[in-house]
Amino acid sequence: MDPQGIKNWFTAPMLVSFLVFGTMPFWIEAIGLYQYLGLEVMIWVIFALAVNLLLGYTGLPSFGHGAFLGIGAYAFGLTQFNVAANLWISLLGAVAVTAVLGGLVAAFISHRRGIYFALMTIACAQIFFFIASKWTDVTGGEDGLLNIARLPIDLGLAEISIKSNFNLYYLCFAAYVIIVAGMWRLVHSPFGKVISAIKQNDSRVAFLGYNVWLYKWLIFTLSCAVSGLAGALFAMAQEGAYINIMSLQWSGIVILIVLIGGGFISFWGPVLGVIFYFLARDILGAYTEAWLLWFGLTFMVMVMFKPEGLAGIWQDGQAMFGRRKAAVEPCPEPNHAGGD
Amino acid sequence: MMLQIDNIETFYGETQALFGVSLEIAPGEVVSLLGPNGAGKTTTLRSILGLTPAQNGRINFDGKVITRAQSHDIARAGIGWVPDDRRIFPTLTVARNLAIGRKKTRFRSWSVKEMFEIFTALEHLMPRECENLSGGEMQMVSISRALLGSPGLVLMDEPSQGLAPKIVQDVMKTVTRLKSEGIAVLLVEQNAQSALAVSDRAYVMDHGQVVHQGPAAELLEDAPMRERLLGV
Amino acid sequence: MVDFFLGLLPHLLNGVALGLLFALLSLGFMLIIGVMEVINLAHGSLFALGAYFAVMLMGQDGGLPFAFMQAYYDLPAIPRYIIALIVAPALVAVVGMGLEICLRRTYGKDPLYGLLLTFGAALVLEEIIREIWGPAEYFLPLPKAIRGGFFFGDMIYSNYRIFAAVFAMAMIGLLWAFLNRTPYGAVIKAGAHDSEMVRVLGYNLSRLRLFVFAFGAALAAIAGIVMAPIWGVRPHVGVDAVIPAFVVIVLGGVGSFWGAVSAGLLVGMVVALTAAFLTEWSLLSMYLLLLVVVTFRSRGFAGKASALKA
Amino acid sequence: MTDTPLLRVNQVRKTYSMGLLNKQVTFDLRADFSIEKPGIVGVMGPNGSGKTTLFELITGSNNPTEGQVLVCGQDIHQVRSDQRDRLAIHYHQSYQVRHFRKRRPNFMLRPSSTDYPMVHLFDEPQFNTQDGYIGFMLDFFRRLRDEGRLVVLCVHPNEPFHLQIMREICEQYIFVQKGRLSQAPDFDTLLQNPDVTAYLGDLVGGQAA
Amino acid sequence: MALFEAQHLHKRFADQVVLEDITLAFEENQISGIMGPNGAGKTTCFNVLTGRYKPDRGQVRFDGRDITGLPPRKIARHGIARSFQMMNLFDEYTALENIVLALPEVRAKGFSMTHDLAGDDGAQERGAAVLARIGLAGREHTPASDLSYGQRRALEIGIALAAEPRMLFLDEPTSGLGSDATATLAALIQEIRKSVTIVIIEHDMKFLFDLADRIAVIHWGQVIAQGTPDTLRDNEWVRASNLGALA
Amino acid sequence: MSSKITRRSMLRGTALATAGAGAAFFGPWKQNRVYAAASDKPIKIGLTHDASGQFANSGQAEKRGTIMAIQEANAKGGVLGRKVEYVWMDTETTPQTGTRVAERLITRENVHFMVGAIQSGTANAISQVAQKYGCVYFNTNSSSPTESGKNCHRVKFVWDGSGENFSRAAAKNAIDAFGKKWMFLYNDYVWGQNTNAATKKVAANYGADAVDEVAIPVGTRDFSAILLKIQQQKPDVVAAAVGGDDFKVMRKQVSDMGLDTSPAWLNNQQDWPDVYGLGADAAFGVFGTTWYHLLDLPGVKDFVARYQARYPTTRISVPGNVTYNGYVAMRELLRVIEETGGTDNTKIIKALEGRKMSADDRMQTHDAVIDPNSHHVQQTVYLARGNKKPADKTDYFEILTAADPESVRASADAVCKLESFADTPSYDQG
Repeated sequence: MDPQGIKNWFTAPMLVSFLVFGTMPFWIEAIGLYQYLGLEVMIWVIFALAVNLLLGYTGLPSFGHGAFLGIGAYAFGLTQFNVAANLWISLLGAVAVTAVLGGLVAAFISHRRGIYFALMTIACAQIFFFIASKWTDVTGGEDGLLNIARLPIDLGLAEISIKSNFNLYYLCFAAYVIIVAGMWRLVHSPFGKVISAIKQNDSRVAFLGYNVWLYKWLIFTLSCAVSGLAGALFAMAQEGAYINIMSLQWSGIVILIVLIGGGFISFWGPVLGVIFYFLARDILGAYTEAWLLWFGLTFMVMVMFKPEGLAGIWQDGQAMFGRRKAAVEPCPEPNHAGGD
Repeated sequence: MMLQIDNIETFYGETQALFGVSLEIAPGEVVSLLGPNGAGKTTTLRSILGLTPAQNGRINFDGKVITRAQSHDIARAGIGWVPDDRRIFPTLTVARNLAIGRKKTRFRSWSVKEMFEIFTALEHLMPRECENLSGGEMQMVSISRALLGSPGLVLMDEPSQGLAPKIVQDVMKTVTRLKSEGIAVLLVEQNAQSALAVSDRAYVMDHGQVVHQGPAAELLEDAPMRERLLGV
Repeated sequence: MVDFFLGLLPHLLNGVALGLLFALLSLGFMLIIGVMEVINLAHGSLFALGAYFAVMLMGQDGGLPFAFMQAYYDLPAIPRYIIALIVAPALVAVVGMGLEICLRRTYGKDPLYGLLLTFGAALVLEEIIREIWGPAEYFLPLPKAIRGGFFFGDMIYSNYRIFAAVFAMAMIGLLWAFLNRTPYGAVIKAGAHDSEMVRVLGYNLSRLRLFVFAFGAALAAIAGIVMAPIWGVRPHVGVDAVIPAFVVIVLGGVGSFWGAVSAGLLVGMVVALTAAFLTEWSLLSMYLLLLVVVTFRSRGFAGKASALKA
Repeated sequence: MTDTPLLRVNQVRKTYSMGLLNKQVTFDLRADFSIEKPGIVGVMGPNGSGKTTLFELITGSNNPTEGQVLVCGQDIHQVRSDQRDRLAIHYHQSYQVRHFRKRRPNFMLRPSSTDYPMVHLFDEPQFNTQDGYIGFMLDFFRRLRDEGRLVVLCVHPNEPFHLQIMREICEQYIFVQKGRLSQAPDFDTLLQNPDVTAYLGDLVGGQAA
Repeated sequence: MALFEAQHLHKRFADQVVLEDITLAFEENQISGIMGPNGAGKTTCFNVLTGRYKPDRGQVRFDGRDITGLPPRKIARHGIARSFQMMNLFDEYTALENIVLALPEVRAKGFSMTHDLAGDDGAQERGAAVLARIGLAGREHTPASDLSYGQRRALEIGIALAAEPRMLFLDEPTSGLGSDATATLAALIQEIRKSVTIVIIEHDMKFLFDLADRIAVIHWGQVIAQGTPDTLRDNEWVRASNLGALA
Repeated sequence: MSSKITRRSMLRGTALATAGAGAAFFGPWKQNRVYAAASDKPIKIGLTHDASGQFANSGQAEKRGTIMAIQEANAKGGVLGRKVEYVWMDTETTPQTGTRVAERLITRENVHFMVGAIQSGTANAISQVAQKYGCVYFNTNSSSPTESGKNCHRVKFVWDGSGENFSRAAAKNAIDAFGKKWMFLYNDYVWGQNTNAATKKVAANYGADAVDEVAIPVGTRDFSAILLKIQQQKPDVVAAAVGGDDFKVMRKQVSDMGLDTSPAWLNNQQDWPDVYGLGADAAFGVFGTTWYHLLDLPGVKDFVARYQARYPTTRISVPGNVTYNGYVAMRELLRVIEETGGTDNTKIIKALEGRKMSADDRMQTHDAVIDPNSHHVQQTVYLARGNKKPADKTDYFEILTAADPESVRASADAVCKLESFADTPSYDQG
């Protein structure tokens, strides 16, 4: 690949994120946190990126995306138990099942947007939630699907165990690298431009000859598939699949996370949001039981005064120090300054 | 001056509708605002009322700048509105519609009884739900509602539309009466002749600009000019 | 067959009581959508808050820690219940006003922002409840007169259900009279129909909105108090309340008073009957209903165009 | 179709009343006329006299208390409600649209016998002299007539030229006053009616001069 | 045969008939106008012609093919483009991105998730050419939201043009423009008419009478008159109106 | 709708039993990974009690028990001369949080042991993590038959009676007293399902006739439809396996409607925090329990007095079975540490397996033993019912019988297959 090509695939913020996340297990304990937390952060970053693909890029508020995280987790466990105890097959199973169910839901709701879209996703997610909680024979009901194994990474000749949180983290990190690079590519590809155009003005896109419904369907399904991957990783991290993450509450919290981070205006918003949320939970949470209350209030203040979130504050800061984006161009973000 | 508009520019979203409109009305003066469909007459009224505030320019009413004021404050300062589509609340009775419009300002206040005198048909309509009124009946309610708000300036948008000739004459008489009470009227009309007949001065708008202004009598009498500007 | 229908009777009564309560709940929700075009996802939290305030005003262990209140707690249950029915909604109305002031920044923007803000508010209110009252379930103590059950024929009927149904009916009637027979109601209706004209008639729209939001919140609180003995009082009871409200509005149409009442009855009936015959799936029925309703009914409302439009 | 009149309003009566127990008739419209041939009919009358109600009865959006309306021989109230405008169509101003409850579901009713409206009712079309559309409108009315349809034109003449238009284009006139109809074959006959002169007020003076 | 024909279109919304038996024909390489007072059904007619609404009855034919009731994207793919009355730009995108997205070649790659649009020199060049044609050379990288109103109107037309249509529908292109900008726009339309058949909805009669080869007047959801500007102007009321006076 | 919608995932404030010692929430300065000076290093116990969700109340009740045991041990000079510290984190009654809490307690807080559970799902999640690291975990109050059956673990010890124990104690009695027409209600999750299955089996053995079976979704708040069903079916006995807040609400509605005496109710188990505060008449029907604060046995009065001295302002003024289970479990853990002379997991587990505990020591009627094959404590199960003549306002229960452990032994425990010691990592935080 020529240097220009490489530059198209990787950007400075992306490399910074690789550096930070790539070394995290080596310093996370030094700052008083623990490996499992890093693991959860990594998984939730992937999930939040998937959610933002809908919310931030396509303007489709999915208020029930937690359901797909859960479906991924269950599917991972069930494939492992019933099909083959192989990491790759189980991951594939999780992604495929989530994509199929996501595609089904998307077929129902892709002609909607705004509030109705949000409500349809809530309804669908609740239905999945109840099915998961009722279908005890398959999902383990309220107790969850237990004893999901962290299957070894099968490289044909060698096998790498991911039983330790440290090793599993690097599997998640690898997934993150692939997802981030792929998603960055995606949002700058024609497809990404079209979905973002749909967010800005879907009827115009239709009159340009694009099949809006199909694009919405595809991006929803894609987002679900990535959520399913995150769910599979989560199932491994937890060594179980539990119904709780499918609840409305968690679906809502991930929206909060994405928005506080600044998913509306930046690719990196969800990443910032997840870090903010998990740090706040572990640090603030130690000092006040009411930390979620403060988090919720922060969210309200953000919606009122700075819907662009942390990324928006960051951009304002940059603007204040006179670094207009025209000057240096390391990060051709979907920069919507002045758009909203 | 009762109302003084200086060079206002108004936008709907990003669409510019007024390109520097200026006009003025003295107390007790009746002014016609004429022009074809889409010329910006209604927008001018909406800008005065603060519903679509002017982005540039200045509007002065009764000695106060109201360019950016809230609509309800503008209304309380004494501007009444008779919108072209009547805007009667259909699920309320006529009596309630009128009651909602009542308020006190520093200008003359009107009683419901006086309304009955102007529109004799109004009295027996009082208990009716407005949904079931005919167009003309709605127009009477709309005008009465505006007057009950004790305005010093009434903005009338097509008041004669849908009214029987007799009632149009009543309306025009009311306009004359308002004038005699020192109340100013800005009259937007399609029926230029009847409007001009009661007006002191007239403005003609086109394409969001004032293209002519002058005494109403001049327009009424100068047939070629009238024909050129108004087609009649 | 006759037995079957006789057996059905109490379930139907159940459905009616539930339905009337849903209607009461959704009328407040509708008022807010009608006047300010906001889907208030915090409506359920206001509902919960109403129930908690009532618990506080009814029972000693309801969270009022003030010793000087002892004299108040010595009052018989009925006056305390009546006080709770008045004071709790008033307190919730104040909370509603606070929320409306926050919402002002979202007016005129994409309705999604209002949705997100009220969503955040729902979370915050729930947390506040949890902080003050803790996570456990509370029970609203009731005066003896409206507790217990009685037998009619072979079946048992709950006194409270009948009280709730009658009370909800009375509230709906009062609300109707307020909206249709008083000048305040007329301004609200006018504002819901044409807020621009109302402004031009000299009404301060901000103040009207504030009042309507407070009023809607108080209605949510009343519904919460009456629903409390049926649903229990716990921090996240609000989620259970806001979904039926939405279903009712979508079914009945924004701005249609009797539409909301009849839709409320329908939803109540569906919930009661699924609980009777498909107990395991009773909690799901609401969401299935929402899905079906939104799929087939979202366009062509009975009522006016609004933020609900897709 | 030669024998069937284009429009037959047969002993139609519409009353509105108020009060639940002690019913009082607040409005009473009676109409009985028929128009055999295509043409342009001018309708005038004071506000609230019943013109709009008459139009609603003819287009089938409002139900008569008594009597029936036949358009091209078909009872319009027996036609599917979504096809009534295939017989008679009402062009009203948006603020005048009133909603009526449907009495019977469509599957119990008959389809319309024609595919395009035979009776066109224009309720107060805006005659704005400044943009010149009037000319096209008048031509259009004539064209409809020439295509064999009936045009009913309701105008409040507020300017002398309105009267001119009515006189020029209409072939017969109906005047509605307090729920009663009177017909006139031409404009001058119409002006004989004292109610009409009262209705027109000052305008008629100008006209006579 | 005319390039675009609509026959006996009917459309109703709920209880209301909005289009009643509309028959229109637009000849190739002509500018056709549709005019009518507010609320006459012009925009509904436009929406039916361009596929946003499906007519209840009637037929729309383009270049001999029946395109009745096709969804907008399919109609667009037949080579019919439209602009919007309310400007429908992609505000977060630059002028060039707005145009590039409309290029048929980009549309063909729409599902590509790996292709790099910014690095596609061919598309960028063609987009820049369209921008130059509508007088926006040099503004390639300005976000659409930062353009002036007149420039945005031009970009609106540019997006439609970029699709390389055979037929272009313009919905009230002059709305919100002052007289200078209107003149610029008229010049632009005169320029592009060389390569594309144009239909314009307008209530600015003067604008339309100057540009159009044929005009249809729509009122009450029907075509109440049509003809060349000269024949229409022949009407005594038109002559008496200020249009007649100004024209 | 579901009470599983939980939320707060938090370290609820770590408290240290040792006075004055600052807790380490964050920052590298408190990390102590050097185990060399083991002799004076405090013994750290992770408490996994619920503070929110369906079982928040019970979680707090058992926390009072475990902390009481720790404080009593510290008052006597600690264990092996070392102070006993605890770190408590809220598990929110959700498995997901349970996992994270366990991970954090083990890897970040470096606890020696973990204690605390109410809901079987959360207990499972914790025990999986515990098993992965080899950390000994006491399930104090989850009475799902699966806990010591299908989902048993080498590191997990189950201290409460299981639903099956309670069913066995109650079923025979109920058939003889009330009749054979039975209706079954159960909470629709693992504890409810398994307990119900066990009850049904036992009842069927004694000749009961099941007329209907109703699964109640977790989080149900409106029981009227179910009560109407009961009224229609007219069973002699309703066997209910409904837990937590659901049970509380149901009981309230049952007594409001006057259905609490006829039919007879068989409520499997009534946890003290679920009844307390509702008055004696809310404890209707027949049910099992492991302990009652008015048992006429040695040590009970003293225990109650110590509890009241330690928690004078608590809403629940006397200890109940949940607090009791937490207390005795923690006390036993500390004793075993003392006996084995260290915190090595293998030694501790071996000392616990088959361990006998005397009746007097446990304030119960019969001796108890920890089954070495299922790690389930086999103990006395009392059959109780609502007290018609309460001695004081805490006297809700009337104890009917005291079944010895063998007679109520759960068949579900036979399913248990413990991991071998080889498969259990050795775990000793020093």
